[in-house]
Amino acid sequence: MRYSGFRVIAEALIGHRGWKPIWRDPTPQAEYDYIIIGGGGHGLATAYYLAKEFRQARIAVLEKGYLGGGNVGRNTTIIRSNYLLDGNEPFYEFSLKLWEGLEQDFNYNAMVSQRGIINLIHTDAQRDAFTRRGNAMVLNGADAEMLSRDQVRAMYPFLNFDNARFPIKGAIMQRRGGTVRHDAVAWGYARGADSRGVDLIQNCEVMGMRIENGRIRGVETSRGFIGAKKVGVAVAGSSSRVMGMAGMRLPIESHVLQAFVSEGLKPLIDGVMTFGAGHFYVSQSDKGGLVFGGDIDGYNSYAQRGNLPVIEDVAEGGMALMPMLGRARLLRTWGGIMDMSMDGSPIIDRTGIEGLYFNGGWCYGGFKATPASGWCFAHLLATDTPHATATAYRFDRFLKGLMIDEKGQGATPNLH
Amino acid sequence: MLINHPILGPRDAQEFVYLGDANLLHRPDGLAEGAIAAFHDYAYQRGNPAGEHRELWYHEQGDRSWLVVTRNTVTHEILKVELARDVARREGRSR
Amino acid sequence: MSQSHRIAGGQIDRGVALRFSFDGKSYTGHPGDTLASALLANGVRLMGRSFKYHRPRGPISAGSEEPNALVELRSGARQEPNTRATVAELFDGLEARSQNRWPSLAFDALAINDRLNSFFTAGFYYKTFMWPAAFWEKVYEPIIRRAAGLGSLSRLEDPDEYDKGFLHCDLLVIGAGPAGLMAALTAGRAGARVILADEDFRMGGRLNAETGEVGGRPGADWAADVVAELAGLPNVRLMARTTVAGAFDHGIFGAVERVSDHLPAPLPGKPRQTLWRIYARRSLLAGGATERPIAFENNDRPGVMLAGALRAYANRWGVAAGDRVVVFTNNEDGLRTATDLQAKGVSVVAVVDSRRGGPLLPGLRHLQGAEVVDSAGRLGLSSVTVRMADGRTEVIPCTALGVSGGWNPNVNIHSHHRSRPVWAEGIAAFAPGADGPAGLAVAGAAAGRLSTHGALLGGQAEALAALGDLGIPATAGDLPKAEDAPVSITPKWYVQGGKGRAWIDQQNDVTVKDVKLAHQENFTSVEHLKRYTTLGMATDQGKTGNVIGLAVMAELTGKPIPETGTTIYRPPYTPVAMGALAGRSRGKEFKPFRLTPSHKWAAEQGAVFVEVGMWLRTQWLPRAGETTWRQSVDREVLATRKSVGICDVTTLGKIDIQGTDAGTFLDRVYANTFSTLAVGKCRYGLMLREDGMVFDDGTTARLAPEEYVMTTTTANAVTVFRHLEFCRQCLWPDLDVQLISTTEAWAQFSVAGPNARRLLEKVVDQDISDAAFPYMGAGNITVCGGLRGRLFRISFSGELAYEIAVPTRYGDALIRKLVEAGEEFGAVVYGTEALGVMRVEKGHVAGNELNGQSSALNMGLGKMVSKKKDSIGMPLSQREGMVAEGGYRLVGVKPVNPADALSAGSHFLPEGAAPVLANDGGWLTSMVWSPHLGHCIALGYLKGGDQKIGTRMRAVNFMNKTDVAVEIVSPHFIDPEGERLRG
Amino acid sequence: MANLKPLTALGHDAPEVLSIGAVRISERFDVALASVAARRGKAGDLASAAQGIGLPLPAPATHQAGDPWSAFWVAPEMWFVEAPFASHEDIAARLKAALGDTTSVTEQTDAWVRFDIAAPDLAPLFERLSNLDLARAPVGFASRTVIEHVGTYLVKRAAGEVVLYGPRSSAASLLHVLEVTAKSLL
Repeated sequence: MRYSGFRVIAEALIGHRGWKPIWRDPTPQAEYDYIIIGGGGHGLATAYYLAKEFRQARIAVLEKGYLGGGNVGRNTTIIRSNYLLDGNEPFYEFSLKLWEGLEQDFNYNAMVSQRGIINLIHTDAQRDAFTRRGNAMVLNGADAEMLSRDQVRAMYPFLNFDNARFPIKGAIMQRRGGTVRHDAVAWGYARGADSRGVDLIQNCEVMGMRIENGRIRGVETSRGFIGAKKVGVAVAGSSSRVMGMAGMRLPIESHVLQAFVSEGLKPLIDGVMTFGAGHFYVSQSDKGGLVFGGDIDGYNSYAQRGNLPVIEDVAEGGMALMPMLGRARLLRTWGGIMDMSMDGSPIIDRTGIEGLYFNGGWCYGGFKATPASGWCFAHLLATDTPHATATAYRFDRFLKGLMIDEKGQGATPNLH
Repeated sequence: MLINHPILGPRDAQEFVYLGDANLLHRPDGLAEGAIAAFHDYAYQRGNPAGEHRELWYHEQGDRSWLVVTRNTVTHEILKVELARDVARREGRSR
Repeated sequence: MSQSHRIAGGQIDRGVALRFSFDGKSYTGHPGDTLASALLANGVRLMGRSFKYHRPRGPISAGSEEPNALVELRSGARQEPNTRATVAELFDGLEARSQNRWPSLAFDALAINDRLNSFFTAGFYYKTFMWPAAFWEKVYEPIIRRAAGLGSLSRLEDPDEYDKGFLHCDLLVIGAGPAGLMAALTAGRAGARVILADEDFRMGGRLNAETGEVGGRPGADWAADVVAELAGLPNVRLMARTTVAGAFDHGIFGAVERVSDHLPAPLPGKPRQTLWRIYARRSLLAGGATERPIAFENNDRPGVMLAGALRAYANRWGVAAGDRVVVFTNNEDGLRTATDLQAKGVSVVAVVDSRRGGPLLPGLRHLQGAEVVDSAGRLGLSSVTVRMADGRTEVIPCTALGVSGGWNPNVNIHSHHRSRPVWAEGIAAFAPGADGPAGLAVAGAAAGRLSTHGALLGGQAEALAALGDLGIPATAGDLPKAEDAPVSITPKWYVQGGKGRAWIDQQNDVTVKDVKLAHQENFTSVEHLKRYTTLGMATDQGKTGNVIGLAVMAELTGKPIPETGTTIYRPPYTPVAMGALAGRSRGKEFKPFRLTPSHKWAAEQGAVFVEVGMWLRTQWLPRAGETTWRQSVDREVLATRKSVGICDVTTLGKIDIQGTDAGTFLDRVYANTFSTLAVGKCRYGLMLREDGMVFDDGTTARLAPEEYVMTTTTANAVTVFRHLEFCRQCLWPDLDVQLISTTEAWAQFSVAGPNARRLLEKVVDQDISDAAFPYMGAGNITVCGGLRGRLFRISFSGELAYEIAVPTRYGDALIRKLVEAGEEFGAVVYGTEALGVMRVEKGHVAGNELNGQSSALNMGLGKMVSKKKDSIGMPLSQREGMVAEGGYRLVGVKPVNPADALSAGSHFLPEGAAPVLANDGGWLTSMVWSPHLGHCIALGYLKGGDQKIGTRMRAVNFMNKTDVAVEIVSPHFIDPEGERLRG
Repeated sequence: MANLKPLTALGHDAPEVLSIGAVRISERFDVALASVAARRGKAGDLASAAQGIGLPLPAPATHQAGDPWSAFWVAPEMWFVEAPFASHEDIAARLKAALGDTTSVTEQTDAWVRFDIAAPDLAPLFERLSNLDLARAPVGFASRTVIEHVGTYLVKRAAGEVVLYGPRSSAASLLHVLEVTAKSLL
């Protein structure tokens, strides 16, 4: 059924009796052309674009829990394409363009809201680096501009301009950056995929892969064996666990990233802001909560929960930047598992096993990448060739020395 | 978290710096045949288990010992802590 | 204003009157009151508005689970939004305002949302606001955002201080009700180190709100006696006003002590709050239980409360929330409210008991098998409609309704490690499950033992068990006698029938209808239910509502409640002020300062300082008459190149490396060779990461056969040391190498320029002629007649230069001495800007080039990586992608037209090429104005740059809209042959 | 001797002494410091050489006082040695001469600022500064610890007396933290 303001009004008048289930609960078929493992944002987007853009059929998404229960349901909702390196920027810009048309595309209001993102500058070296980045963004068709200290002050007069340990000297801004209602992204893709015949199968955990002479035949699940011609894995956070079933080791570590939300507050921060002298970034949701985060805890973890030092570190950054924050209250913390790759950039690639494809290593760039990740993975699955914006996301880049290392930290995942 | 330092007893993990998989002890020979492939495996590939994980922590705000900590990555329970130097020697590292 | 609803009794000090105001109107209360109890005492029921429908609301609870009575406390910079009136301790002069309403609490324009509620169902916004596309950001969302939020921040700096601390104990007891007190008493008497923490300002928990006896005395008195005894034990720490907010790994808890929130303002020097990190060998959760309501139509009016809260206001605070009270219960405990209020002379007009059978309450209109189906009253309850057992309905006028749907154990802390609670049929609630945090036990109501006796017994038993684990001998004292009433409950979650809305999550306005819609649309998992309807996402995190919501969903799906499950419990238990989490690390104290040995002298000279990591370094030293920084920097550069300049380089990392294998060690951690370095000489070293990228660089000197001193960049001093320890301990554990940092032990100054030697000859006691101390010489010297020091003949500026070091305490004296000795040469002291200018003129790489993304080859230093030996990073630096032709190479850049300015971060584009990725040639890493050359110069990474020397390109910067024709040149702008160095 | 005037780590001619309530904080300027590390496999030789000059080499996490040499453990087979500055300004040279090839010795005197902190009960102060369980630590306990982001060495010299070594460049920041924390106890 199509959603619209008129439908909402019409339903209101008949007591909302007409709303249909947003998706079916199909029982798995014996075989599919495509199985996507992982009903998070990337998996659902992949299925959606496979069906819609690449006109493929007989597609199933297998989710061990509930749809959208991965990092798409546990993030700080930021979208942006302010990347530096050639391997990344075109991809994230492609993603941002997809965000811009998303609601109309899948007829679901995910509240894509381009209120702008600024990265604050505190040193001349940072300004040089951000200038390089801004120019790289423009060369890639994205938008970027530098703001002076006064321009930042005009936007957010309540930041610590006068008593700061590391004074604010300006910012780089991407006006097209912003936030999206994260759960709605999963639901919108799921609804769009379901309505195109994709089987979304919840509570169906993949326990093993059936591989015969180098070719994938299907997957063993908690609901029995399901055959498939092609299997795409999109389970960031658990990539090593799932690919381990196919006997693969990955250039990935799983780390916990905590994020935070404050009690609901009257509007303070219109866009997204990152502090350049500490680990703190923040935006404000349409409900009024300040949504903020910082660094990963830094140790391998699958626990989906973090520890106190990072919470304190983030709060220190917040107070250093916004001295009013002391009287706001932290309402909830949460922790998601990140696929931290060895150069901080993702992988969308074939594997040594015919018919088995991999999508992961998103570090904490995963949410903003959702549309392009789905599109590019669908492209790879359907055509067996990488999408033009994702050609660099290969497994063998580490062997060849073609890392995409935005932060220049080398093979130390917890520093990316 | 608390790490039970073999010399100093329980110390807050905040005093430590985390490096990662303890396989990093086993640096290949850089002059050997196929060194690049060996180093690719050494520097980039990870077991990344959901469960027991042997990992390197450095007591930077302590006695500067590198430790090999065996920790469950699902529960965070720490099962064993040793001086990395002892482990390295035991596993054949020397000069 | 009279306290019209104040009745006898209660733990308040009636001898003292406290004045306070709410929405500008002043009232009085007493010490021991909360803001809510005092307002109720004054007959004020209306305290807030709900989030979505702006429904009038009063408190439903008397504790931290409160969803409705949220106010803005205090004013000015201390304004504190969303403060729960039910826990705000009253003080004289307290100011509070209602929030999320306009123009007034009694008349709120946005209450229109309530009339439009049939459109504003769960998730309606996902289905609309999509057309026309542009309208979402331009029209719809701005309106929504303006309406968003509850209270507001002042936008002013929080004037209060916050502190942090660390506590250690054998047993942490969370909650000071009967279970917690009994546990603390048992462990305290045994001599164990005990911390007893409670969020309330008065310990005792429910005992303060009940009339039942403990050990033959009123429970509150027993609690007071126990607290008094514990206070006398040196091994016990009592922490009232302290919320244990989270359970973290390995027995570490985060707790917030509200040191000053019960005062008008913190006392001088005192923090507002303190965050304690508690290290507990064992811990006990005795956090009690939270009562839940029963949902029925219009169950959200001010005056509708939890039965236990109604009772608490009467018993603890001497307040009758209403003069005509009805009680609605599905369990035995609810009846206590009726009997207690009746005993206090409050008129209880009916007890509506959804259960059938059982004994009737004497002297009360006890309606069994009946249900409250609706309520009336615009800004406060005026009557309820009751459906009797026989189906007939009756409207009963009343001003307060106490509802009890049963009690939910406060399992939160126990579930902070994601342990799922288990369903306990006997109390129709979730109780703590297995696999909670290691070392954490649960007792009392939190464990599902709802009687006072059960609490005392559990507290004692768990304390003994914990001490047993720790090997601390303890004995079970006599257990005081207390009620052990059975929990008789017949689950009822919501009242069937009726067309209207029955609230589950009162703050977020989630009703039974919304849950039904979620089910209809197949949002049936608890997580989907929560995320789609926002159930449990308000400031109370669903403490009273969640279980009802999932019970309704369970009923709709036909699954049992346990199978339906709960959402995830996460820290904090109740919201925590950000200030407490940040502590003192804010403003200028965000991070510590590091000051150089010449800081005092430079400050006297009026130097401009710049943050370099934690360091404050001299950026330049303006002289009288200089109006722009360029004037100062140009002067410093020119004077240095012409004569001599002095610069504090103490911030560079220095690592002392000793041992018989020191040379071998250095050969492995540096890409180039050091074992062959002669004693008394130094050499430039290039250090790679294992992935082949350049990690750090600096000069390393050999002071003795088995002693080297390594210099690192300022930025990498700590990480290089860490890396060296890794190599030493983990990779080559049997090399004889000892490491220690000496960065701060030596004050080190660079003395550079043609007259550097002549200046130093006036300071250094030894012969430092070119013959005696040649280029790249290094060694121990004495200074000014005997002070031990070190001298290194190295240059970052390209001039004849030395670095001289003395023990740090003499650094201030040395800079003064050098300046004085330099006067005859017109010596200058230069800062980091001039340093930067000279190193770019010389083509030395620094921070902007050492960006972690660049190899030795990229920097034009490929030849330094020896392939003859194995060293960190050498193997992977040889990967095809890193040695390929046409990669980035360091080049010099100068404008074709000397008048043109360059800017770092500009990208290279071929002349006439379109500004697209395909034409991107690289970028300018560092740019300076060279006073020496009289134009801008820059370094840059250019694809195939080594092949492009002498060609022309454009340096394009879209950020400042410049597009400059440039010539690609060698990065060595000055003295490429290095004659000056050897001069 | 050189005609150069030394400054304290806080940048003054004379050491700082503060009394805040019961807490007394004194900057110390008269202690020379050097690190002593056993060369590989020479721990035994070092021990005997040290014995020869009355240099204590205490067990991990402890400090041992002596005259003129005192020392505390900082890392496996590494100690910080203290001696009176007036008589031992050249502490490193003296130790190297005495200990020879068994040892790597490095001057540390001016790498650190030293504060002696005294109060009848130091627990309330230090439970706000350090995660060490000072109240239960025995006299002679020595450990590294972080105080408001500053890495320090803490030595419990007596029930009411703690010695703190902090990085010299952060002396002012460290003192500031000690000061405000002590004031918050008033």
